[in-house]
Amino acid sequence: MTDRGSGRASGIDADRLTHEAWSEAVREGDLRGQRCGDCDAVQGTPKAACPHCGSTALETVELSTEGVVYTETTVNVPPLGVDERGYQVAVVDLGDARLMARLEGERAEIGDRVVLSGYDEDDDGYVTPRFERQ
Amino acid sequence: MTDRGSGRASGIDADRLTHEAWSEAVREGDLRGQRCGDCDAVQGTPKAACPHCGSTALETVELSTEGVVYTETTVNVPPLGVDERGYQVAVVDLGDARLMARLEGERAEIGDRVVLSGYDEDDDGYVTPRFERQ
Amino acid sequence: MARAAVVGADMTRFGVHDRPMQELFGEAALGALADAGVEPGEVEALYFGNAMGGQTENDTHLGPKVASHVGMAGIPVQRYEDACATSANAFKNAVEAVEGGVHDVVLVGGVERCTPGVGKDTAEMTRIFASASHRQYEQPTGITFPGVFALFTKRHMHEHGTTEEQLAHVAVKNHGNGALNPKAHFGKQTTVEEALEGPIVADPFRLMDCCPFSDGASAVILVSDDLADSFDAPVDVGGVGHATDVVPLADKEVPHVTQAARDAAAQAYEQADTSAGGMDFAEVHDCFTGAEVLASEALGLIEDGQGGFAAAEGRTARDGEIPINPSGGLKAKGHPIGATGTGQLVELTTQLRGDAGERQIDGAERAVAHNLGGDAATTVVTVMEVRG
Amino acid sequence: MARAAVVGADMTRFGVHDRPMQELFGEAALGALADAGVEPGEVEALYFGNAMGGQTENDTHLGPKVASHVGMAGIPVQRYEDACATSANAFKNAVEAVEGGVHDVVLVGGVERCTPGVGKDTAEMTRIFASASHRQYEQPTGITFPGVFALFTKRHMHEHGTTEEQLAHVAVKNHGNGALNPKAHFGKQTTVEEALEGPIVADPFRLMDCCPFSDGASAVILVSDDLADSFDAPVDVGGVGHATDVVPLADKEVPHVTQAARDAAAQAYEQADTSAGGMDFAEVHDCFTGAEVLASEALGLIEDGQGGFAAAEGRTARDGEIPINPSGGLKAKGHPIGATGTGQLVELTTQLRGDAGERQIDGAERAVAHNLGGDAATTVVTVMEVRG
Ligand SMILES: [Zn+2]
Ligand SMILES: [Zn+2]
Repeated sequence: MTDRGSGRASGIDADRLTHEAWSEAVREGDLRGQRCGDCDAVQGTPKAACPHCGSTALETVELSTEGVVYTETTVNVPPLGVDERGYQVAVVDLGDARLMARLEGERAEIGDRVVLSGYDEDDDGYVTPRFERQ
Repeated sequence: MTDRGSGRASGIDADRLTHEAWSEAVREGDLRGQRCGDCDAVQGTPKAACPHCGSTALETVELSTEGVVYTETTVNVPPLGVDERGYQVAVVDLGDARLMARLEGERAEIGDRVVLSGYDEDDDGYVTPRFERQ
Repeated sequence: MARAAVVGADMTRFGVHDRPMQELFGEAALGALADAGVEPGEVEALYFGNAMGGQTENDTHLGPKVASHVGMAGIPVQRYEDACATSANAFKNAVEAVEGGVHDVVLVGGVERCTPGVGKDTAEMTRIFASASHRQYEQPTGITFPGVFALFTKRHMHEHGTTEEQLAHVAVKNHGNGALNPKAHFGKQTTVEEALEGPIVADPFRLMDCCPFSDGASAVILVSDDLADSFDAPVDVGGVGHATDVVPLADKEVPHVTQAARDAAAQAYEQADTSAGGMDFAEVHDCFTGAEVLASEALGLIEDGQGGFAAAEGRTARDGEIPINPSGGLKAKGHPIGATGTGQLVELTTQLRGDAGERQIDGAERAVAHNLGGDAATTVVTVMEVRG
Repeated sequence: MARAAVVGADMTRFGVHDRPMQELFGEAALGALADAGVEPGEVEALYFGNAMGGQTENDTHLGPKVASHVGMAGIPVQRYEDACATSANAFKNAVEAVEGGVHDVVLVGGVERCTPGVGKDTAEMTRIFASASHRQYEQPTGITFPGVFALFTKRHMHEHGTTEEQLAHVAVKNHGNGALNPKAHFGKQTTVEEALEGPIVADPFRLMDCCPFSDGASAVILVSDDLADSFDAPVDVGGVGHATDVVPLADKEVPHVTQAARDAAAQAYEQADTSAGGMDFAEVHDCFTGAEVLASEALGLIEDGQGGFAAAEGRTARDGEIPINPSGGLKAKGHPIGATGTGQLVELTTQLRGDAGERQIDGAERAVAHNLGGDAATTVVTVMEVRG
């Protein structure tokens, strides 16, 4: 049993990738993920434990900023808060992990090579990577 | 087993008091409730069955438009959508049943006699009775 | 032995209703009670589903509100929200409670209002539906729910050669079935040509690939296996599987296999001591035509990769080898989110009793329902069968 | 024999946090797992509570999102919403599942973000909280949640002579307790004079009569009675009662008796083969000072009508005859809605293990938690005890 009287936040690991650190990296043009020390799976977004094996031994890793389109769609009926239509959203395969992101510029198909080209920020300040065809 | 192939809405009783009919009455200065044919309890707002005994034998009844304050409060921190503060909300005892309502005019205390004096309507068009001191 | 049995079932018409949620739920609940011959006072607990009443109408804590409305104030009531799998999850928990002896007679159901009557336009409702996507890692891309299933479906098309025309066949089939269902949102047939001419919502989905925004409610009365024989027309619950998957979807191993559905189906078939081959028909979660294709494969009803071809060839038609969505499905019957899961079970009950009228699947003795939530990260699969 | 046992418990500090909900929940869940010595992969199901993520942050279907975050994707996950009784209701369902043999090891917990970090101001949050009131028959009056409990409390004052000064004593006691709780939202003591000088929110409640808007998460690991002995510090769940009451509140027979609490308490005491007199302390749902007065009576801890007098006389102080809210309660510990119910159970676990440090109730062997939702129309009462 852990020492609960200390007020120590036992579920927090100071080194573990957080949404804040992930977002800061996106703003700086970098992509961060997590590699599981037990099953070796890599995730593109931060978690407290590996979703595949449950291990908490997660190492923060740098992800490639280049990849290929795994799947994509063009959204013509946007949600409130998005003031455009006909924008492309994709799942990009970065090799180790995948990420959902906006695609900008020339329309990309499944299998096309894309590269990180910036980021978008929504009304609440949440960021998402933006890719373009290579 | 009922005849389910007919598309008949078996849960609807055409005579049963609805929110629409209750609201229409409030707009016209009347108060409608329901008396249970089994346990005799009277409710101030429409239901499909008696909350006390489960009977579906509910008769629509006219409620008195006069009553006494059962309890009350003055709300100083209003929700979004209410553009005033310091308004009084009460539970009014009409004899057979009770109703939550706004109180207007001179402040009323528990036990004070009040009479229906109008109604309020919110942003979504829902109405609520308004009472004042007799 | 059954895990539990459904002895009463009813639903409102799915479509556009201008009544408060408790009145919609009341219609379905009182109908299910009347169907079972059960009084409100005999019900021991309510397992209730509503997905988005807080967002659409500032209406939460609906459990006691609807229980009071239908004469059941006092009993334990719990509200579930698991996106579009909301009321199937309520049902699963109810089955466990009845099987475990916690309760003998319970009411399970759900209600939702999604049409403009709640005062929200398409953009607002699209944002509310998107709330099931990951707030930090998906919503900021502007993804919508048609978009999520478009991502799955485009990959499936890429890997298996599924075509837009095949997707249109799913819509045509389901509208044809819905036209025979008096409770369906849409009563009109459509054609492949018409479907392929609609405006694109999120490619490859056109308007006719997408289910509508619907209002409605559904309810079933669930009793223990021991009690079931004392009712007129019990239908057995053979198995209920429930599994989840990783969110966000980019972290799923192969998103379009919808692994949670495969896991939940395996559980349900095993509990019912059956397999996909033993199903006489299926109600699946066709929020989009592509979702039906994926579901038909995940449930093992159609070979992997062949879901689109099967639809186009009529293998999933009402007179095909494995009828899918004889009710019209979400596509034509409608999709009032929190009412959809138990709505599927109303159809299974009706069909397995032989009461489905024009859309009856002749001789149906065993069927499966598949209700998913979000990007299929919640899936509940239920096997029901004629009581032996 | 216990119905189940808690073998791990943890919570974030309740207060202001600027992290997404899954990270808050992750802190509590991983803390509870570590406390129990259980790996994420050993957990068989998640019973999860969140009340208003859809309304505050457009974030729903949180069950699989938080499960994925804590390494549990795949397992069955269900989200509960029953207003402020959200995670106690999740706990009740978890106890039934574990007792019924559906699962042996489950995670139960909740999370909420209510502070301005979610981007909503006081008026918006006040409206969101009011969503638990009846949409058609209460919200149009402009009633708020302080207003709902003010209505109950004013009637109680009228009938029993309860005073504003007595209410202030509840706040003073709970702030004093919270000052000894490192996880509490407020760490500062207050005085009766200070409390009586605060601005009126809804009379008779002043600012210090009202709990704060808090962010936070809490979680417990629940295992079957059979398994409990293989853990270091199990605490038994003797009983969990759950009852509802009529909504809207005007249709309740005597609103301020909070009948659902009386019914739920009777169930919990009976299951645990005990009574109010057997309790060594209580954590009750003091969303407002008046609510603690009503709860102390409904649970049978204080004679009807005497709740205010008892607080003023110190009978409910940490060194009184029946300590109430040694954690600081919602008033001082904080009230992140969906985390509050299991947060109370974290306090019961900590106290019954003798690990509560400065605020420890000496020799506590049995305690009761009372978590209500809405206008008390949902109430869950839990009795926990040192494992025999
Ligand atoms: Zn791993
Ligand atoms: Zn009655």
